[in-house]
Amino acid sequence: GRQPASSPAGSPGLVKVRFQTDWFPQPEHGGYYQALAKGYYAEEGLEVEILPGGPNAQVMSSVAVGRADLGMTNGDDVIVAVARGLPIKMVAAEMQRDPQGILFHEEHPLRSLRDLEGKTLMAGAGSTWLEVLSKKLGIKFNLMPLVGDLARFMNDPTFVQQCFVTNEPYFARQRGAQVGALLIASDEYEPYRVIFTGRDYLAKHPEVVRKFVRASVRGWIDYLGGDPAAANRLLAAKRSDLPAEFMTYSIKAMNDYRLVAGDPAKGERVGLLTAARIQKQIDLLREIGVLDRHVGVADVAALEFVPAP
Amino acid sequence: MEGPEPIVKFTALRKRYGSGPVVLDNLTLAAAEGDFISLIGPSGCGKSTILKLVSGLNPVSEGQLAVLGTTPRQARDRQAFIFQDATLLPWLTARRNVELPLRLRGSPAAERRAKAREMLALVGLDHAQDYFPRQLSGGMRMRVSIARALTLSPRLLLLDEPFGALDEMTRNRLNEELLALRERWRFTALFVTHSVSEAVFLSNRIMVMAAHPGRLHGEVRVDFPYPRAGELRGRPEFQAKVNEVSRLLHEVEETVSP
Amino acid sequence: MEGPEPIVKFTALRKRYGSGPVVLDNLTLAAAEGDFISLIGPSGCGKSTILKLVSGLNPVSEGQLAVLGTTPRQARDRQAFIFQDATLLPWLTARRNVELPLRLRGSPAAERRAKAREMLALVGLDHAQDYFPRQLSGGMRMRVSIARALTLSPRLLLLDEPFGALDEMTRNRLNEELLALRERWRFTALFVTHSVSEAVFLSNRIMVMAAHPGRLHGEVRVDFPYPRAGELRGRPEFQAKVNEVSRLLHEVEETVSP
Amino acid sequence: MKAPIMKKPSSLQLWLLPVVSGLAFVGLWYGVRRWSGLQSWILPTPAEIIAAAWTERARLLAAAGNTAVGALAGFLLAGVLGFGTSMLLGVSRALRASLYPWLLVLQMTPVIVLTPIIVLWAGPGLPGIVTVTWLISYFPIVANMTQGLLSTDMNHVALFRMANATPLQEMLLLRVPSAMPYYLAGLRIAATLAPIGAIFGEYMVGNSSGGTGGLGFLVYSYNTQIKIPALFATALTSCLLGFVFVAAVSFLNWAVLHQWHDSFERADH
Amino acid sequence: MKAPIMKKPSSLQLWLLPVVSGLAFVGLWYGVRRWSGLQSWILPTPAEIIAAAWTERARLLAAAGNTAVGALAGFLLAGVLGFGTSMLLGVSRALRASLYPWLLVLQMTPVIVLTPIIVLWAGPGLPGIVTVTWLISYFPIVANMTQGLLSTDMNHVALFRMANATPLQEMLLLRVPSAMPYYLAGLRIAATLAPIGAIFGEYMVGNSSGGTGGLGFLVYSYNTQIKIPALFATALTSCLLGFVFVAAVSFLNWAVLHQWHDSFERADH
Ligand SMILES: Nc1ncnc2c1ncn2[C@@H]1O[C@H](COP(=O)(O)OP(=O)(O)OP(=O)(O)O)[C@@H](O)[C@H]1O
Ligand SMILES: Nc1ncnc2c1ncn2[C@@H]1O[C@H](COP(=O)(O)OP(=O)(O)OP(=O)(O)O)[C@@H](O)[C@H]1O
Ligand SMILES: [Mg+2]
Ligand SMILES: [Mg+2]
Repeated sequence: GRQPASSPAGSPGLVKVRFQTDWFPQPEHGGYYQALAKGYYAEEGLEVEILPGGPNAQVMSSVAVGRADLGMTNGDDVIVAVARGLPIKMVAAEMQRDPQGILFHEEHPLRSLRDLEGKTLMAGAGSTWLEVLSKKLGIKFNLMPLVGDLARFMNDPTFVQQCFVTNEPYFARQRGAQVGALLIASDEYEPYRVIFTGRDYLAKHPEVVRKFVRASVRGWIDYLGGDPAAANRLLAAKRSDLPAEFMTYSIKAMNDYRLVAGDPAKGERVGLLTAARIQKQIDLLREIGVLDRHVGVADVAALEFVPAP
Repeated sequence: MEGPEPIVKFTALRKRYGSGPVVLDNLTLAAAEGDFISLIGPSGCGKSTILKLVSGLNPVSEGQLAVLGTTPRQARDRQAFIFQDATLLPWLTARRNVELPLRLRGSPAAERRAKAREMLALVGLDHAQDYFPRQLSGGMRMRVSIARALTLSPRLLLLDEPFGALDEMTRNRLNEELLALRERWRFTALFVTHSVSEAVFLSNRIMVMAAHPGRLHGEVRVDFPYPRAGELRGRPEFQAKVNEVSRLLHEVEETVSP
Repeated sequence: MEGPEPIVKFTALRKRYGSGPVVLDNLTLAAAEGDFISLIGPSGCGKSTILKLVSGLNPVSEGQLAVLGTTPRQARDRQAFIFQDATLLPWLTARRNVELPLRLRGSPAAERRAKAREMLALVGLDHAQDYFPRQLSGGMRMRVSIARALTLSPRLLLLDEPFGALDEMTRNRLNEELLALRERWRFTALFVTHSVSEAVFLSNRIMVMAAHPGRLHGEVRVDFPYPRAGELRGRPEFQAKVNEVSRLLHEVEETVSP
Repeated sequence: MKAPIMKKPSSLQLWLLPVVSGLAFVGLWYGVRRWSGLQSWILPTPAEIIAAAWTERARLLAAAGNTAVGALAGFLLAGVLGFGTSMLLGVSRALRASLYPWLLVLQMTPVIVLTPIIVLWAGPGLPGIVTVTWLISYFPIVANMTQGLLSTDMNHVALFRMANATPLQEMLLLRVPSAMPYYLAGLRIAATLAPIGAIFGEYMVGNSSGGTGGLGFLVYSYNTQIKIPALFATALTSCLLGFVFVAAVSFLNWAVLHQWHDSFERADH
Repeated sequence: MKAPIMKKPSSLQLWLLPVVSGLAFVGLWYGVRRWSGLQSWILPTPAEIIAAAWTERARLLAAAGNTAVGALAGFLLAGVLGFGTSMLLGVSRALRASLYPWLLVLQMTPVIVLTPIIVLWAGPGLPGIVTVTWLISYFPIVANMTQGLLSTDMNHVALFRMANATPLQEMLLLRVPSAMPYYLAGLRIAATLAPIGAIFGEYMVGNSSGGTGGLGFLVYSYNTQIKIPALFATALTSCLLGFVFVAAVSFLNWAVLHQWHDSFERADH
């Protein structure tokens, strides 16, 4: 059964919005939970329900067929999906930089992506960034499917595997391993994580989208810069297996890697999507051959919802 | 229709299983209403096969066969078959095995039960009602099978050595019961047996068969009037008939035996 | 050892299946070397059970039973059992079914084959060697089963109505073959039958049994010397013995029948 | 001389034997740990697993409850639909020829391909999990039961044909009872598949709504948190859940067959 | 009047029927697409799938080849070991009581928990894939064959006991042949499980140098790349692979049983 999220549930006059996350509730969704907990959505007149995801969450198709109103995912995925015909558009950046990284043991450090040459990497087959590695950067490596376990990593100091820099390193260190994580995003490849919605929904409810984005950005700024306790309480209630220190670690990692806010020196800020960067991503994807047909920035993104600084 | 239609009518019939040898050759035979015909002959001469053809369980290869004025299969609801093996369902008790044909006809449970009791008593198995087949002796299983076939009071009864596994007393008693039933509902019977005296006691016609290929060798008519009583067996005319049939059988078998 | 040890010795034996009724009560019986003992009695009186006890297929409930000087199970390698059902393996042809006991003893293939041919010829089935059981008639199946049991020339032969499904000629011929084999290798036999004349022809001792519970009612000794020939059946002494056994049987059954 | 009393395992022995073999198994386990040099995060010792199970008992229990619901629903669905489908397949050769290939296609399509459709049509969470469990445990039942329905003794079929039984009666009163040993063997396979099917389903289409997912969620969670003893404790819980299913099927097997089937014949020696 | 000639489907009809039902199925498919409003990225049409299969034929073929190797090896392993294990279980009640529970544990432990051990002991890539395939297809064979071995006709057992057959002879010459219908039903289940087992194995423990994995790799990669028609084409390939396995088992079934088993009795009416 789908129950409305906590907070001002059932209040009259609020517009219901269903937001699909890509994974089980975790600090990488903290901004939304903060907005929910602090009532930022309610202030905008929205009653937001955050739908938990999981493996195979089907975020994009859920939004495309209207099971959810908005969703979050990797920016590349949206571009590819639009090229395959899914009627969706990104409307804001959740993170300026994707938190995906590569986890390694300090004994066998990985200083740049080029160090992957000749190694066996455990990662999700078919991910765009792997194509970038092999086709754009010309790195040769052996691929092993990502199942979600860290046991093999722990057992083998030469092992490298895909991770979220906000996530796995914490647990590996807890077990006493000296590990580092290399962010995949680089100057050559810098995908956003984005909030997106269905084209129909966008056309019918632009104001709802605008309000949702505005409140979410507010939530993110507050979560990372202010007191995250409100969101963390909500997260802990949804998931009993998240230790408090872990959430602290995740928040710190998001700040340290400047995942959400980006680099102010480059003019990046929370939520910002720029046509230039999207275009660059499209070009890159076309170059490595994962786009079936031509798409332009306007096809994949609606930039007008990003709140002004 | 001119004259009474025969109950079973074979015309120049031939049977082979698949592409095997001819099992029955040139069989022509008509059973009239009320006939009690015994089939007797060496093992493997095709007696069971004849019953399977009449029942429609096996198709005729050549020639024609009419049963109760129609095809064997359409005549099934007025036939009952007692197989050479007891063919009891192992998951049903004796009583429920006997009830089966009634159950298949949709009779109410109480009626079924009463009838099954009656038939089991007839074959002397009132005490074994609730036994499962694997708890019964060979002869008891066969008697359950007989009880089952008789529940439906069929017009045409096909019996494949029903009494072969029984002791003489039980056998004689069941022979007499069978004739008593015949008085009650006047069935026609095709009866396979290896016992010449049983054949003589029960039938009005005895078909002696030869093997390789199976065929009719000769017929003996037995004219003792029905109803017949057990004392018939002691009469010299009876013994004379038995000798006549035995002689025919010896003729048949002499030609086969090495 | 003083005096020849009996081949089979029952002492005050009682049998019930699980917690069911007593099936055999107070059975005491000794079979000497070379005895050909027939068991005869109403259906369900425990004849098959006796053979199962002797073979060790079923345990004794009370009392004692020695076979060939040892336990039933240990005596198995010198026994053969012809079951009331043919019990052929459906995935083997007639010939390979007959070969089975030899195969289980590890005889070489050629020898097995020759022996199987010989035994199949004995039961008149040379032509049906390569048939699967489902292609055989009821009597043919039983004959395969007989052939199978005889391949091993056992010292003790347990026969449960082996000839019940056969026509008289075949039956008589196999009776004579059986006695001929007995001359050759002098087995001891426990033989269940419903045919009094068969019992008289084959045995030197006939046990007449009563039912509910199964027990020995009386014994008839048959002193015609072995070897016996077919013409014995026509002799008046033979008929006298048949009548004697039949009388006993009638006594037994009268007490049971309703 | 007495008739031999055979040495058969007594029922006490039948209870003891798995315990003894279990002890041997645990010993082997410790041996492997000792001699292979495997570490706790690859193969924890039984003691570590038990300890973890105890620490995590509350979550394990709650998760097992959730998984049990999905597994049970999927299993029952498979049991009932498998039964029905097999009857359709058993009743007519034409239906068999028409349907069987498509059942095979359904069985042989990797679940991951169907995931979006399942999520869309059945919905994520429990409905999807039940669907996946059903998909996984359905076919073994159909395959077995159909073989069973076709293996009916032809003599019995002849009996029914003679009694002019309708095809439905032949099915219900003859083929179905005689196929029970096959059906029950299929159910037993399905019983072992249902819990892991539900866990797999949670993995594929589950979500953690309500904060306490099923065992599949715990597998994921313990895995990324490298709580390997707890992971094995989850597997143990899944096995225990499976044993409940198997025990239920074994009981059904006994209830249906013991009176008449040869697999329950006490070989009296 | 002639004895009735029954209307049974001819063998031509038996070939045509799946085709006809297939056409009906495809029609239904287009209908669903049309009326449900599903789009190509959820449920592609058969035409789109075929087109994708054609475009991707080179990769599909290569991947199918890889997967076939793993599936076949795992299947054969399961067939042989399942046979052997069942004989062990069938031969003695004590062994059954000791081993069966642990077999169940093996079957009911989620593969994901064992993945690290499998990779460590069997090695990643083909050996691991074969192990996973084996794990998945092994138990249905054991469960069926064991039930079959226990279902032997007690009269036949009595025959063997009388002939003083050794337990081994009773097993090989009696129980095994009479359990063949059960074994073959188990093999048929395993045949459908082997290809998806191998795909799952590639998912869990495969490795692929330079992007030439098996179908499991393609499934993953098409799925993340949202190439849904190609994903369905991969599923189709997996089904076709499975059909080869099933056809092989059906042939074996025919070869072993047709001469004597009632499931091949031509009901002559
Ligand atoms: N396995 C069993 N379980 C329970 N009762 C049994 C079992 N086998 C036989 N009986 C019972 O034991 C009694 C004797 O059976 P048995 O088979 O020895 O008779 P029989 O003399 O051979 O009869 P028949 O001439 O009909 O073959 C019968 O009443 C039967 O119901
Ligand atoms: N299903 C079958 N397939 C092939 N041949 C068969 C089949 N059934 C019977 N036969 C053959 O047909 C012949 C006649 O068999 P049938 O069963 O009619 O004999 P029968 O006269 O009843 O013999 P019995 O007295 O031994 O029962 C036999 O030679 C047998 O081998
Ligand atoms: Mg016959
Ligand atoms: Mg008997």
